[in-house]
Amino acid sequence: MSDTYDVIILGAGSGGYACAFRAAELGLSVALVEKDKVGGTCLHRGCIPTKALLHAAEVADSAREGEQFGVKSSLSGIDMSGVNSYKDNVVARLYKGLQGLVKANKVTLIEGAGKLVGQDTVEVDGQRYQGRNIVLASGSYSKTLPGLELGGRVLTSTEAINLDYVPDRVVVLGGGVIGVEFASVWKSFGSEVTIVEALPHLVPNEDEFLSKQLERQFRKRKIAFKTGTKFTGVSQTADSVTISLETGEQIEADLLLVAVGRGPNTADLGYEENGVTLDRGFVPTNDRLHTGVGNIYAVGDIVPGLQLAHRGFQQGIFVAEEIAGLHPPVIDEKGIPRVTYCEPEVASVGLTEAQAKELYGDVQTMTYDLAGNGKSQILKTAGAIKLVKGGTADDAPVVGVHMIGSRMGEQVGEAQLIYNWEALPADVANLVHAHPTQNEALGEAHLALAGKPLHSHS
Amino acid sequence: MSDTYDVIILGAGSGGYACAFRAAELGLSVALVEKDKVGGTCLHRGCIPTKALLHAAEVADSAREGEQFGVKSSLSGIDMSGVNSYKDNVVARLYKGLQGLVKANKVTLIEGAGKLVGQDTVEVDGQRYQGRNIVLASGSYSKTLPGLELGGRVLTSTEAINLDYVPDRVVVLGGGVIGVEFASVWKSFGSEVTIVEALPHLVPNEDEFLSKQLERQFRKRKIAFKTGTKFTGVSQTADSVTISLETGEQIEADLLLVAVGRGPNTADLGYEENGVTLDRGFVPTNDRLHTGVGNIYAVGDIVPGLQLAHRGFQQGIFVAEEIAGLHPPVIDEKGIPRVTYCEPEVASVGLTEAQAKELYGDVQTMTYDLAGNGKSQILKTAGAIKLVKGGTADDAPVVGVHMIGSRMGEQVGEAQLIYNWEALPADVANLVHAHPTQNEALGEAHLALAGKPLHSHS
Amino acid sequence: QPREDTSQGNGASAPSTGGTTETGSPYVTPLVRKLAAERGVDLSSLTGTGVGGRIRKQDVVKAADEQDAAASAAS
Ligand SMILES: Cc1cc2nc3c(=O)[nH]c(=O)nc-3n(C[C@H](O)[C@H](O)[C@H](O)COP(=O)(O)OP(=O)(O)OC[C@H]3O[C@@H](n4cnc5c(N)ncnc54)[C@H](O)[C@@H]3O)c2cc1C
Ligand SMILES: Cc1cc2nc3c(=O)[nH]c(=O)nc-3n(C[C@H](O)[C@H](O)[C@H](O)COP(=O)(O)OP(=O)(O)OC[C@H]3O[C@@H](n4cnc5c(N)ncnc54)[C@H](O)[C@@H]3O)c2cc1C
Repeated sequence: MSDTYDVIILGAGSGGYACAFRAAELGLSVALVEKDKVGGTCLHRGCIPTKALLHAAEVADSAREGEQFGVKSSLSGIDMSGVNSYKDNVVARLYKGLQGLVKANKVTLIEGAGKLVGQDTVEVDGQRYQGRNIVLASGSYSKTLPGLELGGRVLTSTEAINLDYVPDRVVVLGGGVIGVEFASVWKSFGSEVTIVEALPHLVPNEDEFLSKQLERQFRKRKIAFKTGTKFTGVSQTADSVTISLETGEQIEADLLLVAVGRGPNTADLGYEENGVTLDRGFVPTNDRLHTGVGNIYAVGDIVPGLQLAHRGFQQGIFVAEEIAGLHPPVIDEKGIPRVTYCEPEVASVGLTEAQAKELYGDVQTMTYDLAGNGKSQILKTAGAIKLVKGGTADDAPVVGVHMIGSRMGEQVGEAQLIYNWEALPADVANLVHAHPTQNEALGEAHLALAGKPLHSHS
Repeated sequence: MSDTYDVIILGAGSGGYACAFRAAELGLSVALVEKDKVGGTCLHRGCIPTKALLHAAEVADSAREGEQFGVKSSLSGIDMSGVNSYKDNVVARLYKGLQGLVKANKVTLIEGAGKLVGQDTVEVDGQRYQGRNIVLASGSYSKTLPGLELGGRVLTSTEAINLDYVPDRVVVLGGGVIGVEFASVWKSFGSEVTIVEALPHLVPNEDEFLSKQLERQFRKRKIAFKTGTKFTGVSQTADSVTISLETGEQIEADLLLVAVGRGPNTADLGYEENGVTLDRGFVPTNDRLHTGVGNIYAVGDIVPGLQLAHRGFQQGIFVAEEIAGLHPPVIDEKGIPRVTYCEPEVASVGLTEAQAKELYGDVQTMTYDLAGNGKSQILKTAGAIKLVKGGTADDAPVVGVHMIGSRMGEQVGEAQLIYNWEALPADVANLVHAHPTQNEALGEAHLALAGKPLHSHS
Repeated sequence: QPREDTSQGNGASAPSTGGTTETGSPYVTPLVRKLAAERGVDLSSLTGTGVGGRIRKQDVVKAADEQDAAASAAS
């Protein structure tokens, strides 16, 4: 009968909708099941709202510090209802665009909570739909720690993006991407911020060089952080929340943000009942994103690995092309760019120095300090670029690009091409970059690594 | 005797010093002759000071418009002495770094005005130096028009970068790169600005698409411009300057900035006397930058073509490697990135659509509007990316990338790799870009051009 | 321009609708493609050693060297 589709996708977040659009472009009939709003975490509770907050933070910093540029600017405060309406408008406009794309692509949107009830069957509100292929894309939620109950003054990013006031004192539990982004926003808005991180460094997944640089800059910004420190408990009253650390120390604050990672949304969705293996809740797949069961694929945050929107896009597109028989090339997870949008921004692609050493033995690295970069001086930002070469020979490619500095996240696209296209330092060095840009620093780093430094001491 | 060098370079601007450093790295003995300051136009009177002014302008705009982001910021004025000391500090710091590099590279700096007195001889203050190779790098100066005398209220960029006040009303003669950059600064600082341009468009060397977009945005910013309009005369009093146009119209202002291009510094330097051909003052070379005379090369603004600092760097490095016998690959002038740093920024690399049509006949183009790009929405900037493919076949490479929008100049490095490495749209499209960045827009444009649009209507 | 619904399809196996021009062609990067063109190597004759079987520079260089060696041996 009618309710059979080439592809049924469970969840319309970044992974799900990208898969839907690409499948539709390839002529497949597509049903996209969503219980909340198309766009998922990223658009409504993640990437977009946080980056709007971070931009408001940048505007605030800029106004506060205008005098050093000769600009008589001043900042009298943050109007959170204004910030929120700006943010909500950005989200609303993009949401509208996305809904338009669902229609334009002739994707059938099924609104409601779906459940896998067979290897090729999804049930939504009692109605069953057959899919020649099924794509699981149910995404993730903010985790907490055992014994740490959410509610009241203890919140996750989901609540934090909609705060209607600026807290005086806030503790951020977790110094990963989401934690440092919120810490950065609140500091710029005027809060006293303390980050507590159990691992030895902030942004612990990055090359240690970046972690240390970020720590130095957070210190300068007077964002407090306690790394290598475990939290032991929390208690709250009507007026405040108190966080206890294993050191015996206690920190009192208005709010505690729990940013200790995101868990997969895979419980009670019929996955295991239909043969899909779960590993600590995640859905492991082969490198073609197949779950090993029937024609069931998985994409996005439920697949172990980086939890990033554009990874979801890329995986969604991959699966659509795979289903359509295009045999797309396998995705190199290391080739997916990573950006942390705090001030200063942190961005990387490829291998850290430690990972490269494991793979290649001896490696060559090159650090280019933004002190030598005219545009960064103009912006008054500190930072650096570190390159990692996969070996020491002249014909060894660049296998890692690690960057920190205001706005440096925007450089990650060029770095992505360099890593994924296995460029040699000389391939990049031959192309002298535009002066005076921050982009030029990436060129200079490659000039130096190719043995022909221009604006750097060799 | 002793005063013989492998290379003598006349002029220590971008082209000259880059050549000097690279030659020294390659083990050659190098003398660098400079009558003013190492760094030349770009560092002391060009790229760097103007970009500092443009950043102060950005800070001012941001403070003025903070409210739309919920930030209670305000702007009470521009303190030009503060702006100038910020700018001068940036220049001073970079100048110090550059002087350090001259020393570290063991380049002999000869201070004074040099003159070619033989095909292998340069004279400075009566002293003669022999060079096995000579590199002409004497740079350029601000031109004016016949009958348009500089002085008083009529200035060039050289004076304009050091103004100690913000003019109430200013006319900019010339809508090229330098003209629109100053127009942008002054508008942000509060002046009433009118641009007069004889050609039909602002930034007339860019793809017409960018010119039209810039005109639309300047209109929104209330920067007045009269394109396709010739100026006929100017007169000044103690209080004002009056500019007459061929239309009969007259514009009164506090200042007139003459930004009608830069002429080569080649008069009275002994070039012609020693056999170097000049073409309207420029030094034509072959594609290996050789002048056709002896071992004399030329680099930078005196060589016909783009007048850009990084072109000077690239040419300087090229000539050093050529002299050292490394046979570097010929520079593709079209592969040199071009950025105009006004608000919004304009950036491009490769061929315009018109140029591509001439070369390839039918071409395919793709325009991606920044309205679909989350980060651009967050920044509240309008703009677009236009791609030009060299033909219509699937395996035709991207031969032109044209961009406009706040901060879009920083995207030109990735575009530079795409053009110079002859990437196909699909090569870029396979690598989904970081979300949510402006960089992502470049990825999306390639997704669309490869026939697999993600966040755009196909 | 989304195409017509093709849901009559072909059962459980992967549908073959849509553009299939890429099918079977090896995955190469622009730099590899340029290198192969410069050295006269036919990319479809190579087996890649990179991630997911992609052809790397090293594969092209090796093939080109072997090609050159064969050519000089033959002459
Ligand atoms: C605060 C924050 C900031 C972030 N910032 C960034 C960033 O800057 N850049 C970046 O790349 N990534 C960022 N991320 C991560 C990014 O949001 C995720 O990687 C991305 O959303 C994952 O996409 P997904 O499709 O896997 O899942 P989701 O976006 O979580 O979407 C899953 C969808 O499935 C729906 N769903 C779940 N179960 C069912 C069901 N049973 N029936 C129907 N529908 C269902 C959900 O309602 C949801 O809409 C951020 C995340 C957070 C929380
Ligand atoms: C306002 C302005 C803004 C600009 N912005 C940018 C920008 O953002 N990006 C960009 O890429 N380009 C920009 N440019 C262009 C850039 O400055 C030039 O392309 C670059 O400086 C050219 O380098 P050059 O080495 O050829 O010459 P120059 O930098 O002009 O250097 C020539 C040097 O030679 C010296 N010299 C001349 N004659 C003699 C002699 N007889 N003896 C000894 N020394 C001598 C001069 O004193 C000078 O130091 C800008 C230019 C201006 C004017």
